[in-house]
Amino acid sequence: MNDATELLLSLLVLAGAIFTFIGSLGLARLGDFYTRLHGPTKATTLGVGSLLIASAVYFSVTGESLSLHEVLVALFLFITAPISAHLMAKAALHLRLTSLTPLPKETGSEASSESSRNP
Amino acid sequence: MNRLLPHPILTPMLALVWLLLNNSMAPGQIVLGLLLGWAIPLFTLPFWPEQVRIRHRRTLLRFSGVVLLDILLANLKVAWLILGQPRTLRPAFVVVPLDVRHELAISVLANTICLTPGTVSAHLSEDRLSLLVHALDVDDQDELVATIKARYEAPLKEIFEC
Amino acid sequence: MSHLVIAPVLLPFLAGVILLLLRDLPMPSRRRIAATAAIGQIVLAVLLLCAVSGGDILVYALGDWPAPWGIVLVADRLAAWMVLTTALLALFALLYAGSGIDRDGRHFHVLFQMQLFGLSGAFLTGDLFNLFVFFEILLIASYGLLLHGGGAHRVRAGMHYVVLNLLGSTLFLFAAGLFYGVLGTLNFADLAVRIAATPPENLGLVRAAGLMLFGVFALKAALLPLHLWLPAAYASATAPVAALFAIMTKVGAYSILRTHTLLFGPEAGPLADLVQPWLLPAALATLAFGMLGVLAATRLTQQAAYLVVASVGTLLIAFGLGTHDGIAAGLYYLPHSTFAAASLFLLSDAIARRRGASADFFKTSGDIPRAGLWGGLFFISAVLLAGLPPLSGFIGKFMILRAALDHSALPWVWGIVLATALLGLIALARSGSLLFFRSHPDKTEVTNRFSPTSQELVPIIGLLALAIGLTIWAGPASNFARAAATQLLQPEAYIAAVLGGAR
Amino acid sequence: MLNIALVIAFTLVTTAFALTLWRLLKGPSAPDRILALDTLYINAIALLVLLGIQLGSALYFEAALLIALMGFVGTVALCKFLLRGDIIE
Amino acid sequence: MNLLLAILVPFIGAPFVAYISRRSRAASAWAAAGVALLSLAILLPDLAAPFAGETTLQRLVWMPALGLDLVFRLDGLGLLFTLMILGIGLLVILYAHYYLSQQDSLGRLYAYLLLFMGSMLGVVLSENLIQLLIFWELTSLSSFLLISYWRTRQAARSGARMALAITGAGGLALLGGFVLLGEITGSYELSVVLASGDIIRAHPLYLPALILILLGAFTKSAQFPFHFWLPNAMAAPTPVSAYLHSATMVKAGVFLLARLFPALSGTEAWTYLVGGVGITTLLIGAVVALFKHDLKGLLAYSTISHLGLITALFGIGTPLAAVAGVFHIINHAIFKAGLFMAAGIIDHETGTRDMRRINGLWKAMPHTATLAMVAAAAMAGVPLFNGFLSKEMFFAEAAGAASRLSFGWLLPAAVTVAGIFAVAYSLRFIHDVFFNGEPIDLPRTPHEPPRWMKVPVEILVVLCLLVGILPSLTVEPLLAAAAGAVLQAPLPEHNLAIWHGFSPALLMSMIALVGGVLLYTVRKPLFAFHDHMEKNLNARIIFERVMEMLYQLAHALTARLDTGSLQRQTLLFVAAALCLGAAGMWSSAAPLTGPRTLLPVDGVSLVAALALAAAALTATILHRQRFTALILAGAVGLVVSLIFIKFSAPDLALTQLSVEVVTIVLLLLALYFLPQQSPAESSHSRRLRDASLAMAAGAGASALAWAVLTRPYDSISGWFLANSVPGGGGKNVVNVILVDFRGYDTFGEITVLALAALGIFAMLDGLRLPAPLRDAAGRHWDPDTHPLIMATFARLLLPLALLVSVFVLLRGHNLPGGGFIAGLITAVALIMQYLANGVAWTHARLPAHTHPLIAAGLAIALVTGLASWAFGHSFLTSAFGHFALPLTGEIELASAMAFDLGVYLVVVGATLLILINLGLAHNASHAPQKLENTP
Amino acid sequence: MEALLALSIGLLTACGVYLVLRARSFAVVLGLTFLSYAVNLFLFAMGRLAIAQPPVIGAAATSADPLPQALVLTAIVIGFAMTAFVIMLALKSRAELGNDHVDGGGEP
Ligand code: NA
Ligand code: NA
Repeated sequence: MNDATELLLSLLVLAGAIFTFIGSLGLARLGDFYTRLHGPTKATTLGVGSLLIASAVYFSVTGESLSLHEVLVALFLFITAPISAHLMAKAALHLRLTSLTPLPKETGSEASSESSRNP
Repeated sequence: MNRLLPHPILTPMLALVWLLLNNSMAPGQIVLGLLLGWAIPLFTLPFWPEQVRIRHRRTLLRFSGVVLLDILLANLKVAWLILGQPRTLRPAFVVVPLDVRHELAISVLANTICLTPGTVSAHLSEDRLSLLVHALDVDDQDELVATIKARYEAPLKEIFEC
Repeated sequence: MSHLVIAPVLLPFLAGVILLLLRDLPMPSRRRIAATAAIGQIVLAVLLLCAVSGGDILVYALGDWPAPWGIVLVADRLAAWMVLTTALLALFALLYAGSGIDRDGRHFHVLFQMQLFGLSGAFLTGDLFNLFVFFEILLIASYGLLLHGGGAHRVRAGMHYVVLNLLGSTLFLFAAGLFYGVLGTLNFADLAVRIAATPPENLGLVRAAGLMLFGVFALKAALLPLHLWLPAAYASATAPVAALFAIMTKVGAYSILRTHTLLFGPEAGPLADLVQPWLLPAALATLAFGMLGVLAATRLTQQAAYLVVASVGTLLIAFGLGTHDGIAAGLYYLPHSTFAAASLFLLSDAIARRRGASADFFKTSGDIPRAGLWGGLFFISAVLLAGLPPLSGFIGKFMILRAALDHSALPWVWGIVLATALLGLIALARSGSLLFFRSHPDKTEVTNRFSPTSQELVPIIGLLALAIGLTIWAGPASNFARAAATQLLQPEAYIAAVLGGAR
Repeated sequence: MLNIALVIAFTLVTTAFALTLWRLLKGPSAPDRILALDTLYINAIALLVLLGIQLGSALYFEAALLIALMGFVGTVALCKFLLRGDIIE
Repeated sequence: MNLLLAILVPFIGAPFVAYISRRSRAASAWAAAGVALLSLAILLPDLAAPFAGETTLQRLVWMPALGLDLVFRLDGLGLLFTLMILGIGLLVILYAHYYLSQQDSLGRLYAYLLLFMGSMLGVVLSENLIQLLIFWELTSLSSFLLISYWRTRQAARSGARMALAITGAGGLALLGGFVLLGEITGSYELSVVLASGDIIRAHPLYLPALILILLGAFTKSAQFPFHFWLPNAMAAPTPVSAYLHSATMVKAGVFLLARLFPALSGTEAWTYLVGGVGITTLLIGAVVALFKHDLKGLLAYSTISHLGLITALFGIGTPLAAVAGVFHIINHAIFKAGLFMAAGIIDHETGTRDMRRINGLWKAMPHTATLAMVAAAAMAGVPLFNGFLSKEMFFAEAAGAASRLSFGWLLPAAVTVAGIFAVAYSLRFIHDVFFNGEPIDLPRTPHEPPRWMKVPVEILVVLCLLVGILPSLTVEPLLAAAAGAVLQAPLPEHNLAIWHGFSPALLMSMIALVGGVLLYTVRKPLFAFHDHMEKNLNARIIFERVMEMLYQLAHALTARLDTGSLQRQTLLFVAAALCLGAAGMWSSAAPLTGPRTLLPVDGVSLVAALALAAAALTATILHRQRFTALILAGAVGLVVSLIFIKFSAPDLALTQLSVEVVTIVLLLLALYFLPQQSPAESSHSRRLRDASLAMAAGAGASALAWAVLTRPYDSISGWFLANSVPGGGGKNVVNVILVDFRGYDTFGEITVLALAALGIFAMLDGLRLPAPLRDAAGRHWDPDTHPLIMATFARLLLPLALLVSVFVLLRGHNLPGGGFIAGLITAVALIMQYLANGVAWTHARLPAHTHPLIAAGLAIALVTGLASWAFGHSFLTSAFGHFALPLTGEIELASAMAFDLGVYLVVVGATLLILINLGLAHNASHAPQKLENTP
Repeated sequence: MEALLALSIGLLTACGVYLVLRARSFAVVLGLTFLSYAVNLFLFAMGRLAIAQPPVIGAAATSADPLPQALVLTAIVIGFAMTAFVIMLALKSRAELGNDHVDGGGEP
């Protein structure tokens, strides 16, 4: 492993860790659920993404062959994290969690009737 | 397409994923990957009600690039906002009227919004005509809507619907 | 290596899988498959018993991996005795289920065969963790069987049974883990060798592991005060299931006996006779309180369930004496109490069906059709369970009383065994007179007038015949029990058979 | 250099883990806790990747992959419960 | 083996007689009599020997190792009893045929009677004591059936149960006594026991054994204070009473005294116990008998009294007393059977047994009256009747013993008083029934009974007279043989003459006769006194009260113990586990901490541990908010997985992660139908108690874990590491253990999973639960059933996830993974489809049944295991090899992989089976609402 | 590190025991889950602790004890089956008894 690689790795690792940290910091710090939601779903995607790239680089350099399977984890995360975020926001709206900004008018859930129970 | 090879795109994609998983380009793995890439779609055929047609591959690539860039920027921006004064944040719910109708296009749009600058798609209206977006810090709501429509919706419409 | 050792384990499994595959077959065909398997199981069990009766200890190394690393099955006299008892019981419980009870829910026959799989596996295994696994098999099957037919009572009892057994399994894992953590092995024979050589600093841990394991087995065996799950569970199960469950407590008793003689036998040095101080008092209390329950019962199934508790007490008193004669007495008593309790469960179902709204509750009602027949069967079964002469229950108690002669707890053993026998006699006489002696000579309340069917009579009479057979052939049976006890008290042979030249 | 980076990274991610835990415990709403659990999964992936690099072992990859998949399903199920009660209607 | 055969004949005959009674009553009677006669005929060849003082022994090997063979013994005593049992039995059979009314089943009575007869024969013909006891208890059981013959009558039921309880209790005591006797002498066989009298009497166990045996004898013979069952047994039909209470059942007790006389008698304990109880019983029985208005009641108490007399004779203990005892056994049997039968005739003809209503029957039935009067005179001990002879011998022995004992004078005094009462009640039986004015309000008009009904009585009365007048010509040989067998020694000088000259005995007899007549004349005021006493001192009422108390006690104790509360059972179990573990640890003086080198703590681990602790504790504290607790439990599961990873167990981590999610999904599915919050039910103190116990349990688990973790150990695991590749063909040792070295565990494990699924399937069958319309806060559910975005991407993820699961399955043998994890990934991928698209949608796209999947999985595992049989190996023996294929190159195939495939299929099948059926239950729950809301 | 794990096991045991002593089926199920975590960790700990030594041949110079891992794996699977069963039983019990009290009594 040459110095340049090590520097790159170090930077990637640090960047990843910092973004991961910031995401959780937002989760802890921000004022309402809706703003808190932004922290982890974004910052950590990039955070873990950077770490995964670091891992791929590391094992490609140290191992006997190219290591790209980390891409898969990232792919998974990039597909799933937004869905999670969307559903959590949807749930929060449904529960009408208090927000720093005025909540939008009915999103449909309150107006619904029993007939909407049908699967 | 046909019954033997229902998803011609999926097969090589899955074979590729297989090789990624195994971190190997051994011929045996390639054969096995192709085999699985052929077999798994056969089994999952019923789960894919309609064919996915991707018309403009170049647009797709460009769109992907834009999104990746935006993710990077968004993260920086959000990081900055989180590290700053939470009280100065100007969160808002914004309604984005939708032009796209294709289910997959709407889904990808919503996902993209979630992945990028300080926005989360919070609710898709029942008629699927508008998307409620929560933004972390908004100057101008209209500008945000316009950006989303231009930067993400338009290419998606092109990719999936034209 | 003879596959005979594993055959009684695999046959019910095979039958279970076949029944699962062919689950759409009409019920009569499924019954035939199940019954064929049960008969085959008896044949295998008899062959196994013959193979070990000379004193040979058969060892079957699964996967050809030698002990102590691989899992071994060990068939000695005790294991074969248990397998045969189970197989005989199972056939008759199964036949009774064929009277239509197997239609009350789904997968009865699959669960039944798998229950046998679990039981045989538990009796034959020579590995502590594998014993855990087979405990779980027989438990999960028993959960399904217990809930067979549904209904509020069954579900409530099932909930208690399941939760307590899950706690029991947790404790089992703690104990098994502790054994491995301290002694570094799981094979019974190897454990025995290592326990005997436990360094002083580890004595406390091994003792704790042994006692915790005893706690698990005590729960399964329904030893006071861990017996409370039993009456409700057995009383609410359908008759064939309750009958089959008559062997379930014996699994606990078997395990206590096995670990007590093999792991903590006389050679275990400072760890010898680990559970003895706990076992005998608890067993005496179990018998006493079990028999009080028999006296307090308000219906026949409940009474039968408490009789199971009492019989566990009696059985464990015998084992708790720890002597050759005590163990022999217990081993003779074990199949007797199993068959007798099972017959009473079946009988109470048959009687309840004929008493309309009164069911099996102890209140006089109209005459039941063929009261003489049912009363006669009840009489025999009561004689068996009360331990009255001339049947096997008496012989078992006689052997226990004799075995206790040289024991310091003689007054306690005699006092409680004899006093509870009287209580049992009083209670059963009362039950019989309330169930069969009508209060009014007119025959008004009779609702179900159906005549006895062979599906009911064959299993009941069959089980009673087994117990009577134990009486008539008490000589050979008790000789076998004595031989088994002799074998158990000489664990060196077991250890040598399992470990051979490996260590 | 990489070692120092790793130490810092571990510290940061561990702190992130602790912060997330704090949110998990504090709530106050159910979505908050779901979000915290989801983030905890992400943090765990980060930890695993770091551990893999630190130990030079690729054996942690599958765990990371599985956490990504399982964490998602868990979060979805929890949200669906809040929305609909019946999660597989 | 004719002795055994003779005993078995009645047992075998019983069901036959019962069966034949359906044809005709007469046939049944003939058959019963035939059985008794057959039994007698079988014994015929051996009947002569006892008269020559020979003992016939016949042995059938049963349980020789326990000293328990079936050995039969015919000696003089046995012969005497055999003749009484069969002879009087025959008369009773004849009598019963006429006595029993048409609606009562004669066959049933005969069947019970024969069972009883066989049991009695067994008692008197047993050489082995345990065998004797077996028949002894059988007499209790069969007499229970006889006494409760009239099942609809409350008195019959309670009388039978009382008799069974008392005699059964005695039987158990007797068992104890016999076992002790066997312990003392080393044998249960009479030949040995009777020859070991001196050893027995000198043994420290003599007294316990004696007491236990006497308890058996006294209860059976209705000795004070166990006498009260006998009058209550009078609820039986009179033929039964005539049989049980003259010659058989109650005589079993005195038979035992006679049988064991040489072994046990001759000590002070014997004399005072047996003699004292006998005299007391003699007195009490005689006194009470006089006051019974019930004809059978009078006879019952007189029986008690006479049994007391016989007991007292054996208690006196001299050889001559023993001879007298045997003689009175004979005499009492004869006259008492006759009296019972006479009473039965009276009852039969008048419809009542109340002597206050029965009067002046002499006119209506003079023949019967004559017979009854002769028998009663024998009972009173009037000269020329048989009772006189043995009673005279008794009076003589009592008078003789007076000088040998302290307070000995009490003996003749008590005996005389008893004699007075005996004369008085006998007189009452004659006078109050056959004379004493006109009958009062009888249910029937009395006249003589059928001719043949009187024949048995006539035979007995003739015997009374023959024995009474010509004793040495009639009874002497039998008596000599029997008494000789009792004494096991030469007979003492005895003279069965009517006239012995003037002696104290004669004086006592005279006093008794005169006193008795006088007493009878002043009976009326005494009756009033007695009636008052009886209300307060009725043994039956006391007995039933005691029984009631026993039931109450049993109920109370059982209810107190078994409250039906799971929490209580859990508490007991946890406490027991704690006690056992603590007891084990405490007994060792070694320090808890061992010498092993420990790993340093790092920050990540510390935070993870904190996270675990915080999440677990919070979940516990907030457990009543179920959803919150569930989320926190998810966090705990995650940290547990991380611990597995940290400490080098990737397989475990993968498994834990997958299981965790499926569990959460299942819990959520359940939570939908359950309340969202638990009510606060337990009190503060209860929570404190539970928390203390929980902390103790936690401390225990920690201590054990710590103790082990800090100790070095020597385990078998090195072998697995060394043999994994060469022996199992896999590099992932954990997987090789799972599918190969300990594949049998896995075989069981997948069975558990399959059975859980099947059990759940059976349980959910037809389950319907009310689906809540709103959430816990009262909000309606979100109308968007399947959010589009999730639905879309879930489909996209399915092939990916399946690919991953195949990946995990195939690599398992060499790297972390395997069938179980792969199966769970597949299951989770499908669960995701359920979550995103719903049950109906997903169902339509999956195979309709998952049972075949499970069955196939189990079958594959089984077949893989069995395949090795074909190669001469054990079940589950694995094989592996490397194969070169075109294109792919060399690949490794192991039979263990097939096993892993079985595991995979079971996991997928089981998980899906659970989910699909739960989904169906959900749908079923929604269905009614659908109907409601359809306009 | 050993102390940390021992304490964690103890804590999980304590939480599990406390929860199984509650009156409602849900708490009991949760308690059983915790107990199952605790006992799995305990069983695992019986192989002692080793960092970066997964029992995969060739992965590291020395190896953690593989046997407890295999045992725990079996225990996890069995525990999963049992938990699934008891969860469904809780549902069944709710349906049959009308409430979720473990004794079937109490308010719905
Ligand atoms: Na009169
Ligand atoms: Na194998």
